[in-house]
Amino acid sequence: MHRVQLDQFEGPLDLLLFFIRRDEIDVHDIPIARIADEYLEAVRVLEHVDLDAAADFIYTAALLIQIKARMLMPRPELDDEGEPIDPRQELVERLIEYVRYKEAAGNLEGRFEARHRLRTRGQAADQRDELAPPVEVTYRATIFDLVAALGAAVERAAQQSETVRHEVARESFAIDVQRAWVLSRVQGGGASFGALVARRSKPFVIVTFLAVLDLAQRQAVRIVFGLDPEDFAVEPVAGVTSVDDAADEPSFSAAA
Amino acid sequence: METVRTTDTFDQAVEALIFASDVPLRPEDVARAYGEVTGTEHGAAEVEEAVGRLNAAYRTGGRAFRIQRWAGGLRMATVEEVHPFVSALFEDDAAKRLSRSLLETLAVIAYKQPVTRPEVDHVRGVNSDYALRQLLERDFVTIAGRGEGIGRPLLYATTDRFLEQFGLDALDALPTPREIEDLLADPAFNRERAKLLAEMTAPSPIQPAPDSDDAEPDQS
Amino acid sequence: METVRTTDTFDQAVEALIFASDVPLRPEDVARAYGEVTGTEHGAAEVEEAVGRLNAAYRTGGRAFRIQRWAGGLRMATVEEVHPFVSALFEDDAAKRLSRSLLETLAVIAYKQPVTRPEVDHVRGVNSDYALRQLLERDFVTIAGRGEGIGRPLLYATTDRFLEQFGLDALDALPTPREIEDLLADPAFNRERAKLLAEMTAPSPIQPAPDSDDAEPDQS
Repeated sequence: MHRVQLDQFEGPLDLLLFFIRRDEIDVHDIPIARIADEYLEAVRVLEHVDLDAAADFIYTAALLIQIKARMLMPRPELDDEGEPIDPRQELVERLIEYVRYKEAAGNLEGRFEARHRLRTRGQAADQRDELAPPVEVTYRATIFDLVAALGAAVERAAQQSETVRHEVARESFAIDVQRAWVLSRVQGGGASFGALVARRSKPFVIVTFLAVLDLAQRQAVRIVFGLDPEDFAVEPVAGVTSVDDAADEPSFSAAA
Repeated sequence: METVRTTDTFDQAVEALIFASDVPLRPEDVARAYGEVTGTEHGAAEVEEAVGRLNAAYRTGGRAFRIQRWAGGLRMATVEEVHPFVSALFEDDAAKRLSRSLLETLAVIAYKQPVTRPEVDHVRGVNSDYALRQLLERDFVTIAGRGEGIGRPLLYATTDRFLEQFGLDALDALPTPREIEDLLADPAFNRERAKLLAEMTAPSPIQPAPDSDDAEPDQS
Repeated sequence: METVRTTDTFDQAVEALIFASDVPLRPEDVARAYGEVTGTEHGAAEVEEAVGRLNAAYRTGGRAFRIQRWAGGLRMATVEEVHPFVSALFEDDAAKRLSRSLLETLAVIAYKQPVTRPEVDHVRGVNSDYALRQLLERDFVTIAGRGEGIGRPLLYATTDRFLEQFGLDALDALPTPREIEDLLADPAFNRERAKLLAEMTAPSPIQPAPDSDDAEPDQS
C-alpha cells in the first residue's frame, strides 16, 4: 500500500518537495525538525518494503537529522566573514535546483507529447526502396554506437565460444499430416502463420509452410496478406474440413 | 514563363528531398544537392523561401502535412488535426510515453550539458544509471568526451535526435526555467500530488514533534 | 457546404494515414481507421476515390509525390522527375553513415590497435575484409606498420579523422572496458562476455615492428 505511494516519488528530493508543497512552507525557511520527523516516518515505511530503493531516501533522512541537530546548537556556526551559517542553506539550494529541473522535465514531457501528435513520413514510402533495396541498415555513428557495436561483437563471440553442439533429435514431418493439422487449427476462423509455427523447429516450419501452400492451391484455405509484411493469415474455406488425398503424389517430407 | 518554371522545379526538388529524408534535412544540404544536379549555385535562404511557399500551398490546398523545423533541419510531418486518425491506425502512442525518471534525467542533461553522471545523480538525489542507459539507447543522449576531474569521467550531452523528437529547432529553444517562487506557488505544478496528499497524510501515526527550540513560523 | 467539409476531412485523413504508414496500406484499413474515429461506415471504394482526388490535386499543385499502389496497398512516393535530386542527396548521405559491420570493425580496431586483420576477423567471427577496405577509404583507419608474425601482416590503427568524426579528443577518451560494461549493463551481460570484452580491449600482443630504417620518435 505505502510502497505504491512512495513509488510516486522520483527520489528523496521529490519526497521532500512534496512535504514542502503540502504544508505551503516557505522553501527558504523550512521547519527542519517537523519535516525531518515526517520524512523519517515515510522512509521507515519504505524500509520495510524495499531496502534497495530506500538507500537514497535513508541518506537524505540522515542529512535532515544532521541539519536538525545543527539547528539545535546553542551557538550558530559562523562563516569566514563571521556571518551565521544557516545549516539548511545547502539543502535549500539543492531543493531549488531540483525544482527547476523537475519543471523542465514536465516541460519536456509536454513538448514530446505535442511533437508525437505529429507523424513523420513512414519509413517504407520511399522510392529509394524500389530502385535499390537496402543492403544494410545504416546508422549515424556516435561513440555509443561504437560501444554498442563492440558489445554485439562480444556477444557473438561469447555465443560462439559457448556453443555446445547439441545432438538434436531428428524430427521429420509429413506434409499430409501437417495439412490435416493446419486445417484443424484454422477451423475456428483462421490464424496467422506466425502463430501457427511459433517456437517450432525449422523442419516443422518448412513442412507446415508447404502444407499451407498445398492447401491454398487446393482451395481448402485462403492466404490473406495484411499489414505485417512478414506474416500472413491462413483462413478456412467454409465447408472444407479435410482434403481428399487419394490421388497421386507421394508423401513429401523434410528432416532436420 | 521561364522563371516560373525554374521556381517550380526548385520547389519540387526541395519538397522531394524533405519528403524522402528520414531525418531533418539542413537547408544547406538541400541547396547543395540541388546545385549538384543542375550545376548552379544555391543558398540556404532560397530553400527557406521555397519551404515558405510550399507550406502556404499546403495550407490553401488542405494538405494533411507541413514542413517543420526541428534540430536545425526541415522535416515533413502531419498536422495536429489528423492526429485522431493517425493514432487510430498506429496505436503506438502509449508505448512512446517517457517515464518521469527518464524525463528528469534528460532535463538535467539538456540544461547542464556536457555533464557527468555523478552530477546528474547529485541533482536528482538518486542513481540515474538505468535512466541514462535508456536515454543512450534511444539516442536522446550521447557521450561527448571526458571531464577533467578525478578519473576523467565520461561527459553526456543531448543529440540532434533529442531536438527532433521534442520538436525543438535548437538547444536555445528550450524554455528558461521560471523563478522558484512562481514555481512553488503554481497549483498546476504537480497537480497529481494533490491526490496523494489525502492518502498519505491521513494514516500517519506519528505526529510532528513541536520542538520548542525550533523557530517555527506559523503552525505548531 | 456540409458535404464538401466532410469530403475534405476524409481526404485529409486518407492522405495522413498513407503518408504516415510504414507499409503499403490496404484501402480497407484506411476506411476502417477513419470509421473508428468518426463512428461512420466507409468502404475501400471511397478510399480509392479519395486517392484519385488527392493525386489529381498533387498533379495540378505541382507536388513532388503521388500515391502509388504497390503490393496491394497504397503508399506515397516521389515522382520520377525528381529522382536525380533525391539520389544526389542520399548517395551523399550514405557516405555519412556507417553500417553496423563497419562500426564493429572500427570498434575492434579502435580498442585493439595496432591490430592485424586476422585478429579483427577472429574477434568478430566474420571476415572483415570489405569493412576494413571501406574504413581505409573513409580514412577512419590507416596502416600503421607490420606485425612480427608469419608473413609480417599489416597492422591497422585509427586516424585523427576517426577521433574528429566521433568527437574524441584523444584515444583515451574512449570508454574503458569497465565503462562499456556499465553502459551496456543488462542482466544478459554475463561474466563470459565481460571476460571477452577485457581480452578484446586489452592491448594487442603483437607490437609494431620497430623497423630499423624507420625513424621512430619516442618508443622503441
